[in-house]
Amino acid sequence: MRELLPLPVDGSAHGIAIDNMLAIIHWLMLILFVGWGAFFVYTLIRFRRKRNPRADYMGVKSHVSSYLEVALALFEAVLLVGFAIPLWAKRVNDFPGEKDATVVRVVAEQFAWNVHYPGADGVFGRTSISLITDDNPLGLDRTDPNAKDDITTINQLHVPVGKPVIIRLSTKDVIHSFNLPTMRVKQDAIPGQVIPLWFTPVKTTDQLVAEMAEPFELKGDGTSPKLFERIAIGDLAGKDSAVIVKKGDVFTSDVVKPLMDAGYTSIMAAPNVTTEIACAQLCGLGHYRMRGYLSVDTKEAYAAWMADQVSQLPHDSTTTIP
Amino acid sequence: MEGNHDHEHHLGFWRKYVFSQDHKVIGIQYGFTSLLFLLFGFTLMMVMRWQLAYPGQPIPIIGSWLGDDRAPQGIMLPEFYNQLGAMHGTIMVFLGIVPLAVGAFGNYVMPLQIGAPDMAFPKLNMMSYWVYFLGGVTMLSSFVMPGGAANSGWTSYPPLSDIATTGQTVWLCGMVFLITSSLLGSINFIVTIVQLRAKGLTFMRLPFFVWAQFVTSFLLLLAFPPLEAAGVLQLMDRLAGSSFFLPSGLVVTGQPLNVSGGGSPLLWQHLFWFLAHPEVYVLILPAMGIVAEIIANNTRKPLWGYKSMVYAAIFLGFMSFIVWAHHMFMTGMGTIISTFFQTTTMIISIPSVIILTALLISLWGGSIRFTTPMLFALAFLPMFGIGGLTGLPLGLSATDIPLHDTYYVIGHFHYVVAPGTIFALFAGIYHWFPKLTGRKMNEVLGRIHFFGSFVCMNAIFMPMFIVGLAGVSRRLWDGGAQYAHAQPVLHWNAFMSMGAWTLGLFQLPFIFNLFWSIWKGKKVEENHWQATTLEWATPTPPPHGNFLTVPEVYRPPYEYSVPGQKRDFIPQNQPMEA
Amino acid sequence: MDASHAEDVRKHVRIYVSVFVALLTLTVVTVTISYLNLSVVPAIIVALVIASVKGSLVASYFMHLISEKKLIYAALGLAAVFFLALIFLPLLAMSDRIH
Amino acid sequence: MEIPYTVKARPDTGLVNAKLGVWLFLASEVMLFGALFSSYILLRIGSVEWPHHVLDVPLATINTAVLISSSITMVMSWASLMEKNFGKYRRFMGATILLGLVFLIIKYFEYTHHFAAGEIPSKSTFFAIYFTMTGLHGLHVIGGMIVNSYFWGPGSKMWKTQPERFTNRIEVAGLYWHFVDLVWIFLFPVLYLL
Ligand code: HEA
Ligand code: HEA
Ligand code: CUA
Ligand SMILES: [Cu+2]
Repeated sequence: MRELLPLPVDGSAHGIAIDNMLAIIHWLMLILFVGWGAFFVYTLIRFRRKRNPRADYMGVKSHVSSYLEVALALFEAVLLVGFAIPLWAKRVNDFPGEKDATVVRVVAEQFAWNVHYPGADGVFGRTSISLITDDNPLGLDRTDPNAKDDITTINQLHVPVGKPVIIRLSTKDVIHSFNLPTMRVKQDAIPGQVIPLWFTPVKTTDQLVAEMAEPFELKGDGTSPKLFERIAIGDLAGKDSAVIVKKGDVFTSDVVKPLMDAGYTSIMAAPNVTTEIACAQLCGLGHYRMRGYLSVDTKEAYAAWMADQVSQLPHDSTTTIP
Repeated sequence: MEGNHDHEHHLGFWRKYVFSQDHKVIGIQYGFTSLLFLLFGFTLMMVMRWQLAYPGQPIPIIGSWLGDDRAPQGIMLPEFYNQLGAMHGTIMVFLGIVPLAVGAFGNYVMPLQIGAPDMAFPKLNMMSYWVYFLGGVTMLSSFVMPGGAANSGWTSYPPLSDIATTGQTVWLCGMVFLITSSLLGSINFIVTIVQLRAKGLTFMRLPFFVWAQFVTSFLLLLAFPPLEAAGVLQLMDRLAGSSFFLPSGLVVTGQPLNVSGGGSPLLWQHLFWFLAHPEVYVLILPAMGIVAEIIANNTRKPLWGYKSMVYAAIFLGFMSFIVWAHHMFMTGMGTIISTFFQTTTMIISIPSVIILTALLISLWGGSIRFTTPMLFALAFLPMFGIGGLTGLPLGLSATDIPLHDTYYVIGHFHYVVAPGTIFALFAGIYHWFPKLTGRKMNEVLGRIHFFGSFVCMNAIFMPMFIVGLAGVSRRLWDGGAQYAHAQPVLHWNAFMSMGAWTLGLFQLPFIFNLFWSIWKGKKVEENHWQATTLEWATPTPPPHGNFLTVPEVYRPPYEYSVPGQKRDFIPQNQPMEA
Repeated sequence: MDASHAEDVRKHVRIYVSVFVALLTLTVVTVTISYLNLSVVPAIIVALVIASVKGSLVASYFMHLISEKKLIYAALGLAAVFFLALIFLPLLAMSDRIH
Repeated sequence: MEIPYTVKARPDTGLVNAKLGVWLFLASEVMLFGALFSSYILLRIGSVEWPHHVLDVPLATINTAVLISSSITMVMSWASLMEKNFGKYRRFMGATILLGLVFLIIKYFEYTHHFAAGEIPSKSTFFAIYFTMTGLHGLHVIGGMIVNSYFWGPGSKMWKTQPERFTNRIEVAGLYWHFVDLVWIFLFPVLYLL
């Protein structure tokens, strides 16, 4: 239903509801417009001066139009009560419990996203603006016991798939807007406020990227050069089951022949991209490049990434990170 | 306040053409100034469109004139892009469309249509124009300020605007002038319409254009003051170091901001949108008025459902004061408040539908003449239709999540203001030109202008919906080139830019036509369009004081093709035959 | 309002003077109350009530609103409605936020 | 054609142009100060603590009395014109202007005192809104005084030529002046007492 709209791939649980609602509204708009448009064009042709030299003082007598207007009003009411309000209520009221969710602080600044994980203890360490330095952009107080295990990153938001994510959004300076196009999430970050938002990623970034894959004809030298900026969405093995192109690798011109020898005529290749955090509110000259990375990982991959982050924590944690 | 212009019939050049108190002269002054601003605002955008189409590539020709603090080696800086964006929006809305739709058309046509000798307060009228002019000059001067013009968007959201360069202060001063001008103007309009209507011209006999101006004036009168207040508060923040819009604990580029804090950034948004939503109906109502006049005249039949149109316009005006926060859905609204504003937003779409439907149905049974003004007026309907319909998904908070602050919004409102309002204004110019000059504009050039503009407008704005649905943010210096999710639609940027530049070319026949026709246009008789409304009952061009004899009105505004009459139109001031 | 005859002008003048006295007394009252330091809510209510009374006295008598034309009531009524919207909707928006 | 209803009221509306004009202007003024009061409320509710009785209440009380008095002298000056007593009008109008002046002088002392104490807009949102509101109101007072002075001096010539029209003008000027008084009546408790 939503396919007719050029929407980005969708990896969140609630995304489908929003997309379908979008589709329904656009169908309504299309029907209305075509209806009106048809009447419009027909009238123009039929009542042009040549064909109808003298106008009819009364014009249309029936009041069908008022019924149409009422119908439209009703439809809008349905959209409102049936879709819009419940959807919104679910977004802003039914937050999942903190225990069974990944809770993250995101602090926006010109022009980056600071990400703050509470770490193993699940408690965010104390932060203070007096501690803010270039290498401690969050002003995290490492001397605070709760802060010892806290993980901080810049522009890197990793979350495990299939588990609700709660983000406590705030900003250091001006208004930004935290936008995850592939998760149908958008929330302004308002200075002086912490605004929570939540979503449940149901697809990993890899899966989403795979969804963006398009088929490419393999025609020797005639192969579209576009292929060579794209990646494989799975291992491509030859007859001797030796892998020619590994999953995630960028295609190179010299794999074309081996692949064709291996009997491939057309292969799926995905853009070499990741899912993103975009800034949707004008926040200064760097607004256009205030881009972060959202990585929805499998449980294992997430755990691995976390472990790696932890290993990088300062061991003598009485001092703040140099 | 009253103007006693007893001896104005033999005035010197200055009092006659520059500091004139004649509503017609003032109307023309408004007209040319605003057209120039419209052209300027468009030019800014044509420059921006280069950067959007070919990010980071030197702008041909003008690139070298811009200077190193704007475009070193002709490559536009993000700072400058933001200045152009903010100024394009501001200029188009406050210095282009509104002065043209209200200041020019309202001033020139409305008093004539109600059979008034002039505006109720001619001196005030003159002041409104000159204060507007001052505001315009102030705005323009901001480009040469250190750090350039305002660069926080036409919405000027703090804290960004609070900490922005000097240009923002100039922007605020400019706005104060423009607001003052609009207030004076709107008072004048309302008093004129209420007090100076000709004998027999009851409210339900007013041409729809006058109704549109009437409602518009109320919007300006009551919605602008809060923005003026907000402007003063922001000036205080910037000049007196107060913290109306600055909460405590801000850290800008690593440095704690030393202000008292305790302010609220959302306060600005409420005050701004309290104006800015009614403002958008200020942009559309006069356009609807013009279109209504031209449709009635060129279908040679009365408007269908005139009364319902009038009530719809009034209701629209009223509702427009309580929908403003649909611009703020993403600021963290709870369910109750968002429900309230979604509901009012859905409600307000109905009167627009009623007006458009009435205009549409008015065509049925007509004897339609496809004159140039009529072409523009007709095109207005579907164009406004697209713009309006795309307002609906934006008006529902859930679907606004993916669409907010994307090019979808840009597409939405440009369809209503550009191929919508601008087309209506073009229509008005072609329609009333014979009234001003006694000559008519060239039809061939007119058609070239129309069809060219029509195609280009759609070429520019239709792709914006695609780009917007793909999730590309607005106000991006590189048009989204950075973002993965923008890649599939990126190629549209160049296409839209081509459209914009071609649109620019198609304005040349218009500009030429306009000036050429003033002196060389085909001479036409007094009531060239065989119209019924009072402005055509005056000599052309109307003398100072407008009417030779005090006009009296005997019938509704659009008595076209009355059965049993051999002429297919009866002027409003033609007495009933006993 | 054109009270052309000197007589009812004098009648008006009498009204003006009494309104004037009322305003002064109310001013004294509201000031003294403010020193009783009541708790916030009643304090606000009392002060605003008194202010409104004073305001309506000025409007009704000095500005002759009690005997004004319908049109002017309409214009002011409209302003009053939007004034309330401007005060209360932002308040509502501020109190009903995601948390 | 001349502009009608500048002196005589239009029958169906019962108004002269200027009067409708000024009432519309006042309606917009309501929205202007309305926005400021709205801001005041939002800021106050959002604030951690809000100062109480830090402003000079006695001075402000005097000032309230002064403005109220100026209102009655204003309306009296109009009444005098209704009584066709120009001399009396001159005296009352003069008094109105002087009272306005007294108000400003007192305000000046308040301001300078605050500045001396370092209580300026950047100190807190309270002082920010205090200076903004009273400052804007002060500008309105000055504006009113200019208009009134004009009608006291050069403008009063019109009394000889068009007494009725002049009386209308004074009524209109009065409406504005009373409104300025009215605004203060609300500013006073909101800023000084609460
Ligand atoms: C003239 C200007 C104008 C008009 C008339 C409208 C009309 C409407 N607007 Fe629009 N809007 C703007 C100008 C306008 N808008 C601007 C400038 C912005 C952006 C500001 C910024 O952020 O910079 C904006 C943004 C904007 C938003 C905020 C989006 C966001 O930032 O996320 C919303 C949300 O509710 C909205 C909704 C609406 C609605 C529901 C209408 C409704 O009134 C529409 C009702 C009309 C219809 C439903 C059409 C009916 C049509 C027909 C019957 C004709 C059919 C005829 C034929 C086919 C022949 N608008
Ligand atoms: C009334 C309002 C109005 C109008 C008419 C227009 C008209 C146009 N706008 Fe504008 N635009 C805005 C209001 C308007 N815009 C606003 C408010 C914004 C948001 C700013 C912000 O982000 O803060 C915006 C933003 C905006 C953007 C997005 C920028 C960004 O987000 O980064 C773009 C991009 O293409 C754009 C393009 C155009 C184009 C191509 C036109 C064209 O349609 C222009 C058409 C103009 C003409 C056809 C000129 C007609 C005049 C003449 C022919 C002159 C004749 C002269 C004489 C005779 C002397 N506009
Ligand atoms: Cu941050 Cu835009
Ligand atoms: Cu809006």
